[in-house]
Amino acid sequence: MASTATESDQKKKPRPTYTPGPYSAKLTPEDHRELLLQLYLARYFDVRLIKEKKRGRLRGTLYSSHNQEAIIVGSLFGLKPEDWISPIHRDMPAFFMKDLRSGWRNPDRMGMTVQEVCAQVWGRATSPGRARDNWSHIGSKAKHIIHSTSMLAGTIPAACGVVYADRMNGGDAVCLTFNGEGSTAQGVFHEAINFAAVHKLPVVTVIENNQWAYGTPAELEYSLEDFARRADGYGIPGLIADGQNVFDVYDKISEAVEWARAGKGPSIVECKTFRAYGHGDHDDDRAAKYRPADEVEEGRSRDPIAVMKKLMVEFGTLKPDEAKEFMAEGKGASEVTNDDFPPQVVDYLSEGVEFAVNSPEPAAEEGGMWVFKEGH
Amino acid sequence: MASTATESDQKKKPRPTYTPGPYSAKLTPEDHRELLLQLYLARYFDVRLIKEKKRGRLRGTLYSSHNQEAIIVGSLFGLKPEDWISPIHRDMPAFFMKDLRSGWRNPDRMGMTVQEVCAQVWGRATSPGRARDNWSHIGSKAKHIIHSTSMLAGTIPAACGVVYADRMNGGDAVCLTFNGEGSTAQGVFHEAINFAAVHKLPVVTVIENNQWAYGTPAELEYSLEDFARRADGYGIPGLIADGQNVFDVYDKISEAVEWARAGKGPSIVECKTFRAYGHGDHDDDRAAKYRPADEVEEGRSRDPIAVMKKLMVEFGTLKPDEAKEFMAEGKGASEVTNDDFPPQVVDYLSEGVEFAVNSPEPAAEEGGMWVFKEGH
Amino acid sequence: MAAPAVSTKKNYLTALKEAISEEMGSNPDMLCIGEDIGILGGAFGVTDGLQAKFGAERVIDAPISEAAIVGVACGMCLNGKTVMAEMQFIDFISCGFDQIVNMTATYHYRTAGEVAIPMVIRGPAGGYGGGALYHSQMNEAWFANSPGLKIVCPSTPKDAKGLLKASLRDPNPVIFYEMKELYRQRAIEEDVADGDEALVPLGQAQVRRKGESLTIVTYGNNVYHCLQAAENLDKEGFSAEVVDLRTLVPLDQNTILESVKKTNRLLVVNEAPRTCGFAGEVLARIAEEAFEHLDAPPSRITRLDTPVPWVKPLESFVLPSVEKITEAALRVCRY
Amino acid sequence: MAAPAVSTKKNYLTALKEAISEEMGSNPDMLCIGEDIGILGGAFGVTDGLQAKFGAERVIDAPISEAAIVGVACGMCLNGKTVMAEMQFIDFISCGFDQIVNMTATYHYRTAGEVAIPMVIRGPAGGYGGGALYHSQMNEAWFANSPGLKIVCPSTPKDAKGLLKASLRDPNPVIFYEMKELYRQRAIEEDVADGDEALVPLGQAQVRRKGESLTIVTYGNNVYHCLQAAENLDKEGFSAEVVDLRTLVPLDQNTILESVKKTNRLLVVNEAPRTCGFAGEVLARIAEEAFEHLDAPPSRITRLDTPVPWVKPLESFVLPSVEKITEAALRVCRY
Ligand SMILES: Cc1ncc(C[n+]2csc(CCOP(=O)(O)OP(=O)(O)O)c2C)c(N)n1
Ligand SMILES: Cc1ncc(C[n+]2csc(CCOP(=O)(O)OP(=O)(O)O)c2C)c(N)n1
Ligand SMILES: [Mg+2]
Ligand SMILES: [Mg+2]
Repeated sequence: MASTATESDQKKKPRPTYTPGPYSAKLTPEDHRELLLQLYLARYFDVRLIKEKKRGRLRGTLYSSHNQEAIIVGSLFGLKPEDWISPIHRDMPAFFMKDLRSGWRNPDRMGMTVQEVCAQVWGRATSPGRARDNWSHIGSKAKHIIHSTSMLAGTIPAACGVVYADRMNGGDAVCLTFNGEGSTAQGVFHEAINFAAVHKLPVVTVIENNQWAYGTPAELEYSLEDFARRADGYGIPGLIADGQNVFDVYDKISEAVEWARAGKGPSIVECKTFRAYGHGDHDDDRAAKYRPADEVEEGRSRDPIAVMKKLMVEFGTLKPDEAKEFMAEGKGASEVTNDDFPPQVVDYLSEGVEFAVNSPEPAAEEGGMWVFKEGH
Repeated sequence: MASTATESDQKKKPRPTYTPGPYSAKLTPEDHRELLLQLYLARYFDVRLIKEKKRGRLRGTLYSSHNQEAIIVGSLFGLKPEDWISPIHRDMPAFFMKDLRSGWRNPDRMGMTVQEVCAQVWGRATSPGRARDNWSHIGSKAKHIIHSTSMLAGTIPAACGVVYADRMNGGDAVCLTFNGEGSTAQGVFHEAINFAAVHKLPVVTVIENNQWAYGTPAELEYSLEDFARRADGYGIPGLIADGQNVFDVYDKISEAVEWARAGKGPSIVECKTFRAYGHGDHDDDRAAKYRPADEVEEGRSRDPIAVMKKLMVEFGTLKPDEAKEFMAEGKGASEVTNDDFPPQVVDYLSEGVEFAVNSPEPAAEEGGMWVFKEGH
Repeated sequence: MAAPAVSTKKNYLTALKEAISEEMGSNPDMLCIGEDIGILGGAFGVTDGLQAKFGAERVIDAPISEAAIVGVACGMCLNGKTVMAEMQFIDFISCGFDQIVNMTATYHYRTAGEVAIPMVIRGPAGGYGGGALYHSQMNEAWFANSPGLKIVCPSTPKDAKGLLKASLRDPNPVIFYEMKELYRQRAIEEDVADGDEALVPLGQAQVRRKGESLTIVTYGNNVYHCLQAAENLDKEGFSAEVVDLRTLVPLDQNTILESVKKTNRLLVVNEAPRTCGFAGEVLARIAEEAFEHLDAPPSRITRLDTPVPWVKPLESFVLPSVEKITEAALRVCRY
Repeated sequence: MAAPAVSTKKNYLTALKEAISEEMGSNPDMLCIGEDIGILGGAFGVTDGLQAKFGAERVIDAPISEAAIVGVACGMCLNGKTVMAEMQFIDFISCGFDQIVNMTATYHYRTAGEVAIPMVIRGPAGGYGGGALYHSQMNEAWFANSPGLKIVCPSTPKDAKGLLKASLRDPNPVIFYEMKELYRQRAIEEDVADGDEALVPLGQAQVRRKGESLTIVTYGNNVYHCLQAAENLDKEGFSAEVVDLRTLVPLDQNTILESVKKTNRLLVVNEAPRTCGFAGEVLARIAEEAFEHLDAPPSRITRLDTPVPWVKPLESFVLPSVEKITEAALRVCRY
């Protein structure tokens, strides 16, 4: 039976804080739940590693993606398995979150296993790169993940080459490259995007604008506020997404990916966000000094998990009391416990950690191997 | 006695083909004549060198600025003596045309003498670089001309540094860098312009868009038609000038220079033009094959000298019969004679050539000198 | 009298052209990328006709972006292609430097063998032509000190073709130095085979001239200067053995060692700057490995530690010459 | 009992910081530029407090643009300034490579002396810290083979300060390698003078330890490995002389020669890749110049010809160590 909304009904119903875009509007309630779970997974990866390091089980610098997880999750969610990605230092979860929709434990998934990624973090022989390079410098030809060097923006040319080759082979794969806003100042960023624009290559450049490049604020890196405007110099689309809202990221990236897959060429998607802590964990204390407290508070005020839950409640895909479960949002590694995360997230990642911890280090002699490919 | 224009009067008066811009409108009749003379001078430099080479008096490649002279002349005309410039391969006349307004033979002029430039072309010890590097790779710290390497766009960072230092010293010098449209694809172009934009440096990037970079057409270098649009990615002005019309070049460059001198930052001025011959004289024959004849004809249809004369006649600063004197326009080196050029142009340049021819080569041992600055 | 047979001898440039064309023909997964290599056919014409034959998709006229050229090629190789990337002059390789030494050279190493990058970066190199600072470089030492790159420098048309073909089949990145002063040199034209028969394996030096008194190790254009110097030495009663390295990395140390064990004297000649140049590397290795066999100090003739200046007298002053080599060789022989 | 005097000893990093601060103070025409050097005070804190003291105009937080950093600095020098340009890690110097080797290094040469570029490019360098491929490099050989650049690598706080001050007063571009593993090493802290008294001239090696049996030439962090190896040698009855080069270009060849003439044996140690590295260059020069004085083959211990891998066992496998140096030194001594 149809009912007509009265004026007082309309008043009672709160105004939606966000209107879904064309792509996110098509997401199912299951998609919503999966996305939320993935946000928790990314967050848990981050805080778990910090805890592991505090426990002394881990060395090396950690580049936290805390508060930026919606960019990783929302960007990857709409990709096809055979699409390529090129993550950087702040995107560690991306390695195992690629193609997660094909099943978290699906062995044929076109993404790394969480075991492999943890093995890399722990520097074990079971890392995809056998722990020869550090941090996020892994990749997989088989899983279509480009291996970065440290040199920022340095993989965008390779992204162009990968999809150029794919297109020649009749494929329609898109490549997503992740970049901090600071790295857009690199010369090779310009050369590669220019090349992609000339050849209409399906390369989507994701700019995670977290306002800071290490200790340098964005206004000293670029003369405009919106890094998406870099696109204008190449005549390619430059979209802006709310990096705290996984739906908006999903929408803008999907738009860019569709554009790319249709042969219309590259684009840039700037996702506005804020780095929660220091540049790396070695920088946490200093960052607290060089960044004004109110800027940090403001920047962290919209935790992507909280934003997601709120929207799901609005959309009716999460019950208000469910939204009070697993309260990881807004908390740092020292404040959360495993109870703040869905058990499947904790279990999944724990398998990765235990695998890594129990994996052997590579043998010393490997240091001298694979300089050249021999015997062809 | 004031007269009122009748309708038939208006009909008789031909519609102006070009309306002077705010800066060129202020040029005096003497300025017009000087500009025309300078166009002849640039052209004569070009054809004279080709002739000298044909006579066997000269080796090395010549990068002709034929048909692009209005860019050099119009760009330099509005500069202050202490402003800096950074010319490239196709801008040889710029070295001696800088600050020509201070008097062609004024020894204190902030530009090279034609003698020095010819000595460079001939590879003599009297070249400003003592013939240690070739072609246009000269400069002068004293005359505020940056010395380029071969690496295209490679001096734009130095241009930034020069004016940064000048600004610190309380100066307001502007630096004009000249670039082919092809060289804008270099990474260092991006890095330097980005830096200039952030620091609002008075650097004007002149893009001589002659449609070709060696054997590669502009559409394979850039995805948009107007290279001025590169400016949009930095939020800086991107102006477009008719590179065949010295007034328009003067207008747009003056606008950019005023903007820069006022502390508003860098800008790009694209000057649309067409390369008359091959990339260098070694390429003339091939260029005739890789460029369609009608494109070449169209591209060369507006000789900057002819355009200038026509406008001067319109403006009343050149009498129609004077316009028939010195008919160098539209002719190549094999067709012109000295009679096609004003005598003061021929004399001026001839002094340079004779100086060069009679200058000694540097001594062999100089090859081993000045690797390091010694004795401080 | 019969008409003289038409010469089938080929110059160095034609040999290179054939190598690329043959490999493009037999390897459908091979691409070429570089500035002006398509429509124009290359600044020197090494890729002349290639785009007409294989299309603009496989023969790419790139923007003036050396870093992108190398990096794009690297990505293509990552995705299964073989790529020839041209530097218009090898001097401009500095603009793509990071993409070579950090992205490309290390790819196999950092992926523990998962990824191979079959890329050849080639370009006209070397002095003696009045090219000045930026059209005369021999910068092979930068890459010899960057693990993961093979380095090749042929001196003859046969080697030019054979080594380029081998490089294009090698699964590792190769920096390929072409001696532009040899491109069209008539005196060195020779018969050059077709197809697989033309292959010259990487990593093998070639003794260009047998001798007993002294070993001269060199490569590229300097091979001819050394051969001329060897003739001068003959007149003085010394016979020089001239070893043309052809491949610098990996180095054929055995051929040098065997020669030095016979002659007991070593002179190394190249046209790169002296300090940390490849001549010094060869000298060092032989000093380490064949110390007991040396009857005189090992010696080298190189470019001075200067850029290459433009005008002839200056250029000659800084580069190795027949005279300088002869003089040094005599000094070593007479020690 | 009196309270122990407060130590005035300074670490390597503080010494560098003082050098920059003092030179900025005494030279109003000096500027600093680099990534995160101002607000943050540098990734390692070498420029900590500098911007507060001298202002943002003179201490510039640059965008992540190594080519622009070098090129802008070059332009500033062209217009009368002295510039310290920081590479956040020396590994990233590859991204500004062309601006260094072609624009900056050659400026004096190509202008026949009209222009001098008093620029210091400095940055944290070297392995042993688990920094992996892109945070461990020693790439000095690239620049040693690029004429026009001075190269400095101090091993002690005194030298760090003195050589950096001298570099900042030198009218030539200097590439200054800082050993980041020594930055805060307590064991090497020492008294460091203030002002001009602290100056250490470029181009002078330092004998760190006298010995008779063998000359070990080295620099940077490896100095300490060599000194430890020398102690091992003592136990075997050999006394090693350890020469710390400090400046690589220009090289203090005399100090090495004098030592070798005394010991008649040479071992060169550095942590850069072997082929075309600076160790090979030193070895080659001594083989050329002191052949008659060598009683054993000159030898070198270097990094293997590999990148620097990450995890400890792999890193140790490829880098020089006290054990490897001791073993090689014994082999040379016992030859
Ligand atoms: C070419 C290069 N220069 C310098 C660095 C050192 N570095 C590492 S991360 C970083 C800041 C990156 O900032 P941004 O791109 O905004 O990414 P974010 O860390 O904020 O995610 C810098 C300067 C580098 N990795 N590569
Ligand atoms: C970094 C670099 N790469 C390649 C070259 C070789 N090169 C010299 S001129 C030229 C074409 C330049 O075209 P454009 O910038 O449009 O200037 P134009 O010659 O048309 O005036 C090329 C590719 C170079 N000089 N520098
Ligand atoms: Mg950032
Ligand atoms: Mg052009």
